[in-house]
Amino acid sequence: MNLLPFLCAGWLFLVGCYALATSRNLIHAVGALAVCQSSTYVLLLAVGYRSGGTAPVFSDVPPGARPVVDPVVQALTLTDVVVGATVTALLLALVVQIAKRHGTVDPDELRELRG
Amino acid sequence: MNKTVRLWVLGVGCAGVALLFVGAFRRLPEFGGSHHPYGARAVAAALHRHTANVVSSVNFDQRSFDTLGEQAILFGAVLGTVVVLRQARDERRVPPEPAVVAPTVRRYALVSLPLTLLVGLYVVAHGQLSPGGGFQGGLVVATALHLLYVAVDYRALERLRPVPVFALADAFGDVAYLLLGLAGLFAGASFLANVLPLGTFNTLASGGLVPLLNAAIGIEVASAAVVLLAQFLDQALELVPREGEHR
Amino acid sequence: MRGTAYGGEAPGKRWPVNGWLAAACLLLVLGLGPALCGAVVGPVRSRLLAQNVATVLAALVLLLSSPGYDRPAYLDTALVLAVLGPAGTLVYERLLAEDLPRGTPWPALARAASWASVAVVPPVVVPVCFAVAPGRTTVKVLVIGALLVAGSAVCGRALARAPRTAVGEDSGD
Amino acid sequence: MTELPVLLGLLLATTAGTAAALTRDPVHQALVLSVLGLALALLFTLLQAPDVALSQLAVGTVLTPLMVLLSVRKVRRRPREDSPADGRGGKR
Repeated sequence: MNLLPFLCAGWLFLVGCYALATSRNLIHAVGALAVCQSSTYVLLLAVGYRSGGTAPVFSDVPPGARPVVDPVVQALTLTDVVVGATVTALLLALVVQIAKRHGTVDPDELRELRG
Repeated sequence: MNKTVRLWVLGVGCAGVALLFVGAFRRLPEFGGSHHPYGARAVAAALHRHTANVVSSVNFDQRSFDTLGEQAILFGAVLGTVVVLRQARDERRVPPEPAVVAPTVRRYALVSLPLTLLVGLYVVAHGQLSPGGGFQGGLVVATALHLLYVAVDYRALERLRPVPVFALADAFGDVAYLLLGLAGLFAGASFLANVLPLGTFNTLASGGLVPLLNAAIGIEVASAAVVLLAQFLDQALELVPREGEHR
Repeated sequence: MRGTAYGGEAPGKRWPVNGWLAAACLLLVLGLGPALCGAVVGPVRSRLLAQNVATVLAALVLLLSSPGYDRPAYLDTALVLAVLGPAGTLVYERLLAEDLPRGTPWPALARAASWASVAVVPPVVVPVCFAVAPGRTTVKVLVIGALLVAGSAVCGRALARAPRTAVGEDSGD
Repeated sequence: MTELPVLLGLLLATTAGTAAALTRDPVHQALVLSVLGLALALLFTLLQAPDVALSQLAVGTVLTPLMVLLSVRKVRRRPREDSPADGRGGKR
């Protein structure tokens, strides 16, 4: 059980990379990249987890009453999720632009469009 | 380099990375261990500054300069999308036809639109107390606006969601974050320092600068999401290539 | 500090899997697993239905995690999902209108799934209502339950109907 | 076995992630990405991170799949520009 969360994060990253590399549609590749990103969320939060700990939010629990999980990794992951979404939007915008200019989103076909 | 060679290179690369992963993971501290030195200090600093939600305190108080960087990335990504997806010369804008909407869907969407706005604003406002904050609340507010697309159709959404206003709001959120940072300089402390009165713990006005920075980020993320979706909706529903002018 | 917001005993060093978390695990295995399988196979309409069922079940697991971990603050996540989930499904249904074929290959299963996603909400929401501290929190749980039932019912009906032909639009394009 | 919820959440998220990566059709992938967003939000709540679960919910259920679907709609309509139906302009 000790290594499972980290191995799951590593597996998600590798599956995302495999799908990204063998993708025949750029939109599918952007989705695969989103899966790669989600592996970083899992790894970050798995590093910060404390068994028996609770969320570091003291609106409904008096501070110090119960052990808390690491808040710093949560802050990192939180902004990572939002920025990841906007970067995915930028990538999709580029894919739409490629489709408009070259009429195709298949990376293999694109590679043959010289000049 | 044909396909099979590419797959082999990919396979070797992935196997190597997998081995490195397993080697590294074995030396990580045990999953669920109680040794979190940085976390303990972050909690102590947040409690010292009367901010109940330690994650918001880390985001908007202890590491607010990093959030300034993330906000710049956000703004840059939106700017890039707007530039890339602008209406090209060989495209013309065709107003979409009105949609036929089932009455139940229309009623549900019109009822849940104000409710979603309320939930979004609640999440932003209570950013420094309960789970939530500018990032999450802003996205909920942006999604609420697009319920109008579900309730009526894209034309109604366009009338009630002027993109220039939201682009301006996006820039305003950015600048507001910077100006709030300057407040620290004016008060003689460092940039983005929490110099405002901290207020009593677990109340709406607690945390000094944190709720204001939360609101600034909320405005920026909400308008960024609206502008992003506006670009994609325009491309998908309105812009049609002009015939006879293909290169 | 003895006692907690839910009046149960303060949890020990490691989380005892109490009744709430056991129910959440049950929902995870028996509900979300099949919903994920439903979202991976079959035509777009049944995938959309599976996504709607997954949204409702996920909101219920989030709701259960509040008494399960003895944290009234976790209700906010269930509230946001109860509000956003159906909105997402309706937007997808609107955008995929021409991809949705007339009916699903297993209409009985589709109807049963959409009916079950509405029927499973009350037996989870009512016990949480009693476990939660009376007053504002109970109202929040009831609002979440009402949103889930309404949203799931609207999405189920919107998906079950055949694609309506819009004004003067042939479905060929 | 005290970490059962975290274990189940982890397995669900990994399965959903693998399914999302290996689904080749972008429309189907958008829907599986939405379910992956849900699975991740559950995992984050079970790992005691409600803030992150909230932001994953806001992003994963509506924003990302919606943009993927809109991109697919724009890209798919492009190659069919010679179809007669194209002259009448955009949909609702």
